[in-house]
Amino acid sequence: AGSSTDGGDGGDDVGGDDGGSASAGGTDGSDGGSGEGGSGSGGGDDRVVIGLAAEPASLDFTTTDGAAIPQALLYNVYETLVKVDQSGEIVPSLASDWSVSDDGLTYTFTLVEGATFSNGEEFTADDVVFSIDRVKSDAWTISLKAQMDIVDSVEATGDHEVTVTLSEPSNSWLYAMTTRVGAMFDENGVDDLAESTTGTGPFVFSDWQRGSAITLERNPDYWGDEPFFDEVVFQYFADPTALNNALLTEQIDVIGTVQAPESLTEFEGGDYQIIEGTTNGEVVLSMNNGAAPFDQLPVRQAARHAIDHQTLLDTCWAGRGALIGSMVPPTDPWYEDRTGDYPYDVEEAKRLLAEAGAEGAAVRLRIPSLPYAVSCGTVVESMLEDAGFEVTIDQLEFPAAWLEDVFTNHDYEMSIISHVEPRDMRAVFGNPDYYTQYGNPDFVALLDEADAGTPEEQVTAMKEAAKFLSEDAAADFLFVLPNLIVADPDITGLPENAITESFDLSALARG
Amino acid sequence: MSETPTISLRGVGRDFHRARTRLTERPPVVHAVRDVTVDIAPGERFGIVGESGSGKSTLLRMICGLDRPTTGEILVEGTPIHASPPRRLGWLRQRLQLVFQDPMSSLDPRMRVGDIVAEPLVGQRIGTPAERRARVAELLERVGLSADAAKRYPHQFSGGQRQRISVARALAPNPAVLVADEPVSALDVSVRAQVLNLLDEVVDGFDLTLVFVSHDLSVVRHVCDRVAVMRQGEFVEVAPTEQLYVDAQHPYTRQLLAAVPRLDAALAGRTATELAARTLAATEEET
Amino acid sequence: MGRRRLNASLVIGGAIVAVIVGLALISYVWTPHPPMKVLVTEAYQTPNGEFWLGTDKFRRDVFTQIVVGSRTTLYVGLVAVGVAAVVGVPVGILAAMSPGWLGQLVMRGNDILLAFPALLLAIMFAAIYGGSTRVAMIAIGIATIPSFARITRSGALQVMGTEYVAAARAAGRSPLAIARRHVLPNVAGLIIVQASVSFAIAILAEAALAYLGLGTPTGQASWGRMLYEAQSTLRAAPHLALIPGAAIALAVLGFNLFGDGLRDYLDPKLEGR
Amino acid sequence: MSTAPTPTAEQDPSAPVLSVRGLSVGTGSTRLLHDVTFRIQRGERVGLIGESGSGKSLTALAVMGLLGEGLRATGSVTLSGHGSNLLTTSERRLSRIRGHDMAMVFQEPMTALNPTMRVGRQVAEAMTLHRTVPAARARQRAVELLDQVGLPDPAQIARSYPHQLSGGQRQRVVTAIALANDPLLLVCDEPTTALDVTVQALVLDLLVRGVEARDAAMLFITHDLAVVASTCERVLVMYGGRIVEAGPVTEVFASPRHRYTQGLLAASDLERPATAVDGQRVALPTIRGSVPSAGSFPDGCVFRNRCHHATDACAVLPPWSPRDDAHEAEDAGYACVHPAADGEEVAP
Amino acid sequence: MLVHLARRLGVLVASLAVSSVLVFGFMRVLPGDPARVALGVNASDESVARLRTEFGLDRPLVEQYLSWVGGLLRFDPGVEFLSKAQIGPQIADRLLVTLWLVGAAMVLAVIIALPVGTWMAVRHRHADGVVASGLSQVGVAIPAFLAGILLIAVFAVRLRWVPSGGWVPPAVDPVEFLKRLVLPAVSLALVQAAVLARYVRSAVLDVLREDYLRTARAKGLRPMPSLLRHGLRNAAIPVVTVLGLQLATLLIGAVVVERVFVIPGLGSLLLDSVADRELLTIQAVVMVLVVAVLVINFVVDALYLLIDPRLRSGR
Ligand SMILES: Nc1ncnc2c1ncn2[C@@H]1O[C@H](COP(=O)(O)OP(=O)(O)OP(=O)(O)O)[C@@H](O)[C@H]1O
Ligand SMILES: Nc1ncnc2c1ncn2[C@@H]1O[C@H](COP(=O)(O)OP(=O)(O)OP(=O)(O)O)[C@@H](O)[C@H]1O
Ligand SMILES: [Mg+2]
Ligand SMILES: [Mg+2]
Ligand code: NI
Repeated sequence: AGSSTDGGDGGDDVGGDDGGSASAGGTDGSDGGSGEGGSGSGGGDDRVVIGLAAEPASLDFTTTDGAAIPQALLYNVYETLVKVDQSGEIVPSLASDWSVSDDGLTYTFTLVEGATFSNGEEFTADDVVFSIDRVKSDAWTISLKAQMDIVDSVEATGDHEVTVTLSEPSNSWLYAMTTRVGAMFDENGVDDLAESTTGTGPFVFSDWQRGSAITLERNPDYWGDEPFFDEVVFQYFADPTALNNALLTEQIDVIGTVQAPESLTEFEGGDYQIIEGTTNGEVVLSMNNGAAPFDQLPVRQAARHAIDHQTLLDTCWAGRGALIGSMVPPTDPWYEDRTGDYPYDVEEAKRLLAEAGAEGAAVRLRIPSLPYAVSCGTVVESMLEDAGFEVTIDQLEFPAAWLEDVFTNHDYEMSIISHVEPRDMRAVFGNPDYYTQYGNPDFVALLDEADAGTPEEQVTAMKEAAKFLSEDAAADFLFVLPNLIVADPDITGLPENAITESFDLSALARG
Repeated sequence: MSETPTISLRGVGRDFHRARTRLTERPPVVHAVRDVTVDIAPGERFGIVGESGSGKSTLLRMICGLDRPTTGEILVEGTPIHASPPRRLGWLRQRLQLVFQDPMSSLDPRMRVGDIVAEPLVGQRIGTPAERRARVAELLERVGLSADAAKRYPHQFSGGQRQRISVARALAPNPAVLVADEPVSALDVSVRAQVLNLLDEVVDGFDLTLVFVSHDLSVVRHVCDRVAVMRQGEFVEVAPTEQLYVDAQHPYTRQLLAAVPRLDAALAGRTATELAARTLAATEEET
Repeated sequence: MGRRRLNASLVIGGAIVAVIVGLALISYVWTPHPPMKVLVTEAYQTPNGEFWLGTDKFRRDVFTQIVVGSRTTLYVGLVAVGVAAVVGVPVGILAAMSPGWLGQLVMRGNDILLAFPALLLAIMFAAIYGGSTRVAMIAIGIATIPSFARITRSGALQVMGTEYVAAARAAGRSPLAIARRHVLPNVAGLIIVQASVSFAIAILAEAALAYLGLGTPTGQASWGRMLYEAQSTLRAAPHLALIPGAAIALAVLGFNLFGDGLRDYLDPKLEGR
Repeated sequence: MSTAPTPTAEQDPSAPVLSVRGLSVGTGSTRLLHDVTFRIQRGERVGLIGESGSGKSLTALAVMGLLGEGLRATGSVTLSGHGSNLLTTSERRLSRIRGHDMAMVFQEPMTALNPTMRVGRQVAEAMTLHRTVPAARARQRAVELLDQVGLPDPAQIARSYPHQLSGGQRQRVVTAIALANDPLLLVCDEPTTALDVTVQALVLDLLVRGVEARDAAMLFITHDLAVVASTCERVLVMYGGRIVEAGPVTEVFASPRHRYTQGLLAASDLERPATAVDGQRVALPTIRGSVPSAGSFPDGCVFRNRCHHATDACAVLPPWSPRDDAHEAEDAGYACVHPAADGEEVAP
Repeated sequence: MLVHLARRLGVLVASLAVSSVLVFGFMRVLPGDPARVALGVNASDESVARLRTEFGLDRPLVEQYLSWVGGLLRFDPGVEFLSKAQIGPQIADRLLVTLWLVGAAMVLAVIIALPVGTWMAVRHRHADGVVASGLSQVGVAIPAFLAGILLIAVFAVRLRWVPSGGWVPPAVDPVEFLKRLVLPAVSLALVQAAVLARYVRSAVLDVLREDYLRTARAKGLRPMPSLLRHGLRNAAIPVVTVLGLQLATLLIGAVVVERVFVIPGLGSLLLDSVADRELLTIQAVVMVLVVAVLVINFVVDALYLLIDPRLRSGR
């Protein structure tokens, strides 16, 4: 496999089962089930049931890919030093404060006091050292651990102070610390991560009915603000209709991720609150830049002109979500609307194709069996055909078959996949070995510049990079997935935007 | 007789193995035919009578090379057939043909009569298609059907007519021996008479040797020159027909004869009770 | 055999089957709208003059999809039944004609295959080759082999016991000729009936697989797939689910009735039932 | 013998046990039986003969009220002691008569018994059903009955399943069931056709003695003339769904009137010498053609398309003519316009 | 009788052995290295190799097969790649759920089908019998999941009588358990009942034509009692065959209804494992299903012996 060592390009940063995004489900999920009786009407205020799509295969996100585990556990059971808030800002968590040296190489974190792990141990600087070192060790096996490679050393400079030294300046490292690699473990609590948890979070893991539900209980000794609910149940539904039915029949209180936006009509009319936030999930119409016909710029440009993005969004995702035009979601600081770069223009697309001598180019649109991909695939196929491509849709089972054929073996011309990893421009396009086969050196240079510069420089450079990507038509950027939540009207504090891996329960309440 | 017998059976036996019924016991063996020895001369009409399950059909199947004896030898026109694999028995198929009991199931309902009658010719690659057609027409006329019957299907004929078709089929390869397994048992009396007459006629007309099996003693008496009485796989008595009927040697034969209800005797006043008494008497005599 | 009377099952079933086959054939030369073309009009229309059965979320004409989908239905049925018959019938005949261990062995193997129901095989195959119409129908076909083999064997055993087969052997026909000339024609009725019933089962199995997301993939018209896609809008646009659901049920009903009717028609024992 | 006389079964001894008048049976489209009329006296044994498809079984089933669905019977069937027409009697009443006052023995001993029930229970059931024997004693009584029909080791047999018995044994069991309640009328439909001759002789004897002992009437169906002659006193000859001739066995078989009866007798006579004096084989006399299928019999005389003597007169239904003055016309007569004379031989 | 059972037992064991080889062999041709899928695409080659060693995927096939079968015989099919969770208890849980569902459905189906099928046979010439027969044909034609979807739409979503799905073990809350069992069991049962009723009908029709039923009538039994006393046991033989087949196919066939009603049954576990390339779990589930089918066939055969005395004395 084309593995790489630069940050963040794991097999898990593509695809459907991202926490909070509406992209999971289809065939890859497990069946859900309602473990306990419904709580909606008479259940009292101490319990909330949240319906989700993909059930975790294990509780151990250090060795198991996929977003389902951090969705349930990160920020809720395991905490990080810093976390991302709803607006995309990095805010304190287990670190009450932090500072960066001028050369951008040394980070000093001040830890909160009084935090304890669920096994009773106190959370101290040693735990931070242990946790970060552990990411760098063989204990972690998932590819995301590479984000920690940049750490040169980590030292406990006090009971509640930690100093981290990087080998080179990186803006993305701190951001990475808000994800699962930044999760804090206790040295005595990592023996059986697959089945049990030891974290500092507001909730503790209580019960897992396989194939059905995971229950979290309030952590009575939580160091921060006490959560509202005594008990939170994540119930898993492989089938979107079943998930909707569960809310309609009051078996659950919240649909955490709406699987099929067209079904939202069922909840309109005031009985439920519908929340439309945003995610990091850019739905990308990826092209194989390393093979004919998309190794030619005009052909890629033709493809971008051929897509009528608004119609596409209206048809396949019920108009929910936002058009972007490049690889940047609106919540990132360097977001710019680039939808004008390639306006819908079939004639221009045909002209470009002809220019490249690629009229009637045969294109296999090999999509994973995920709802948004299947849904958009049909429309994309039709639009590309109108512009003169010869498209055959090929649906691959996700994850195994798609990962094998498209992702690993690059045996495709086009695909549709949502890249849900935050700030993943480099991950997806910065590496010529990645399945997009792009990795244009000029583009990578821009990214490097951004990572190493001051935050202001970073924003400017990232905007440049996004523009470059769009104009070079490295892919077509269909839209960014919306975060769609439906809930009983009295539930408050729902995480509107799914821009982290976590389904953050800390503010959740019934009011 | 100095002539080579048409059919010669030497100590023929046939065992069937039944499925095991007890874990501890050996599976039972059925001796369907045991130690049958007889010579049938050319032109003879040889009858075999016996009750149900006595092994008549099993014996016939062996004579026709459709089954192989467990013990003993079978010679047809001097040539042993008991050890030959089916594909080496082509000549036998031509020399010896069969007529069966059930006029319903002995003709393939999905074949035209013409094809049925021609089957032995096709099976032995005799003649060209045109020659076969001519022969079929000739045979059908010979057994009293019209030549255009060839184009019809068996279900369009009555039981008696079907038995005629069977006879025509048997005659097709110009055999020397005709083997008939209860050819009239399933027929009504009026039709039975027609078919018996036909058999008579073709056996004479074609100079055939006839082996005729029946459980009905009066039918055998009417048809055959010599009769073998079979019981539990054995020939208990072989004798010229009239002699057998007049002066049966074996008690079992007498028992069989006693049990047959006869119209003249009944009209003369023999009741069912007497019939049963005679039968019982013959049985007791035997044991 | 006597005279045979057409029965209601045969007529109704035959009519339904004929309509489906007719639609499938017509769809090759004409459909009300371009086949499977998306974005032809507004989404979620209820049945109306132009779009007889309404439109779906991709703004496709539902009637066109139903018509084109009948091809998939027939295709699945034909291939599944074809696979099953091509393997099952000779196996059944072989088992019936070889009395010894070979026949036993063949039937035991058959019994083992019986332990892999269509859905299980289809899931296993889909795991290997991904979900597609072809994989689904081959899996269904393989799982249907045992029923063909069994029915053929029992029919063939009966035929082998008849006197006309004994007569054919006495006439010197080879086993192959007997199998071809006597056994096959006489079990054909049974096989056709079985085919019709298996056809119905295959349609149901394909629908179930499509529902599980293992059947026909997107972009191809299939009733099962339509039903699967329509689920999320069951309450907003129920016709989108009901129409393909009804089509599946009707097709299954048609083939079942046809098979039943045929069985009665071909079986003299059941005359006047 | 524990006879439980039904009050209704008290009867005038001279009245016939069974009286069938104008019985017709048909499906919706074809008539299978036409105007069948006959009667059987107490203690009388009557044979019903005819070729396959002539309607013998239908007659028996119509009498028993057991016609298959789709068959309709008209006319009247009365059983002595049960005044009304059985054809119009309710199933509930009929079922009380069946097995009690009239019983039936079927042809196929292989299939006539329930394969999954022990033989003893099947016999006992016949009695417990009609409460002729207390349930507690029924089992023992069944063994007695099995003994009576001449089965060896009846207790053992009672515990067997049908498949463990031979054909003859099964037919005896069926007979035991039929005789269990000492019926007034026993209907036998070819009870011995499937049996070997030696067994046949014994079963025939058993049946005859069974009905004689009970002074019952018997309707005995067969196509074997010799069997009729051995068991019955009177015979009905049936062809094409009609009774074409009736009369005492000795008379009818010695000098048949109807050309059909005559042909039947001649064709079945295998006892005559097969070879003539000159050594030539002599052909059997035959009836030309074969029995048509139901519904394709000719109008008028049903036999006329196979009859050597048929004339135009046969196109009209021949009237029933009495045989002679010694008998009532109903019991001895024929329906033929050109009857055979006494002792006339059939031309081959 | 014993012989028959012994022979069938022998066949059963042989079939199990052959099936296990088939299942094992089959799973080895699955594309996608299970170790790599488990670890993610970009996992290092060493860690993949480590997992392969851990699960013995690098050993010779025969050895892998033997240790797998050995595990199965000890009811220990191993642990999952991803979660390292024991597979055995999971399968047991899921199987129990499926058994509840399928069992309830079959019981319901039998309760409906026996009288209805008999009725249809007895009245097959009458309008009501014909109508019932036609309805059963329609029932056969409706996919179970469609029935499920419609039942949910009406009884769960519109009428709110029962929950739309989910599973509560009977030990936890019997009332909730029943509430959640009703709809899925009914949607499975309706279709199965229709199928079964048709077989009952044809079996009873066959029996109605049997001579011994005429004998029973001639004894003085009225049509219905004669059918009940003499017919049903004989009609049971083909019906038991069908029941066995239905039960066997339902174990996996229920997966569709499990999906509709979000029930964590065995079929769902299989689908999930396929998606996750949980090789050992797939193998184990498939094997459990195959064993179940073979054992059901064996039981059906043994039932024949109970029902039909003819079979007891050898063949
Ligand atoms: N293939 C076979 N396997 C086992 N037993 C057999 C087989 N064929 C015949 N038998 C047995 O051999 C014995 C003789 O059977 P056969 O058919 O030869 O009798 P048959 O005299 O022709 O009787 P029928 O008059 O009833 O035709 C019977 O007990 C029968 O059960
Ligand atoms: N249910 C029925 N529907 C239509 N035709 C029938 C029915 N039952 C009998 N028949 C026809 O009625 C005619 C007389 O039948 P029946 O069974 O009474 O003949 P049989 O004299 O008893 O003949 P066999 O000697 O063969 O028993 C036959 O042609 C038969 O085909
Ligand atoms: Mg025989
Ligand atoms: Mg009859
Ligand atoms: Ni006349």
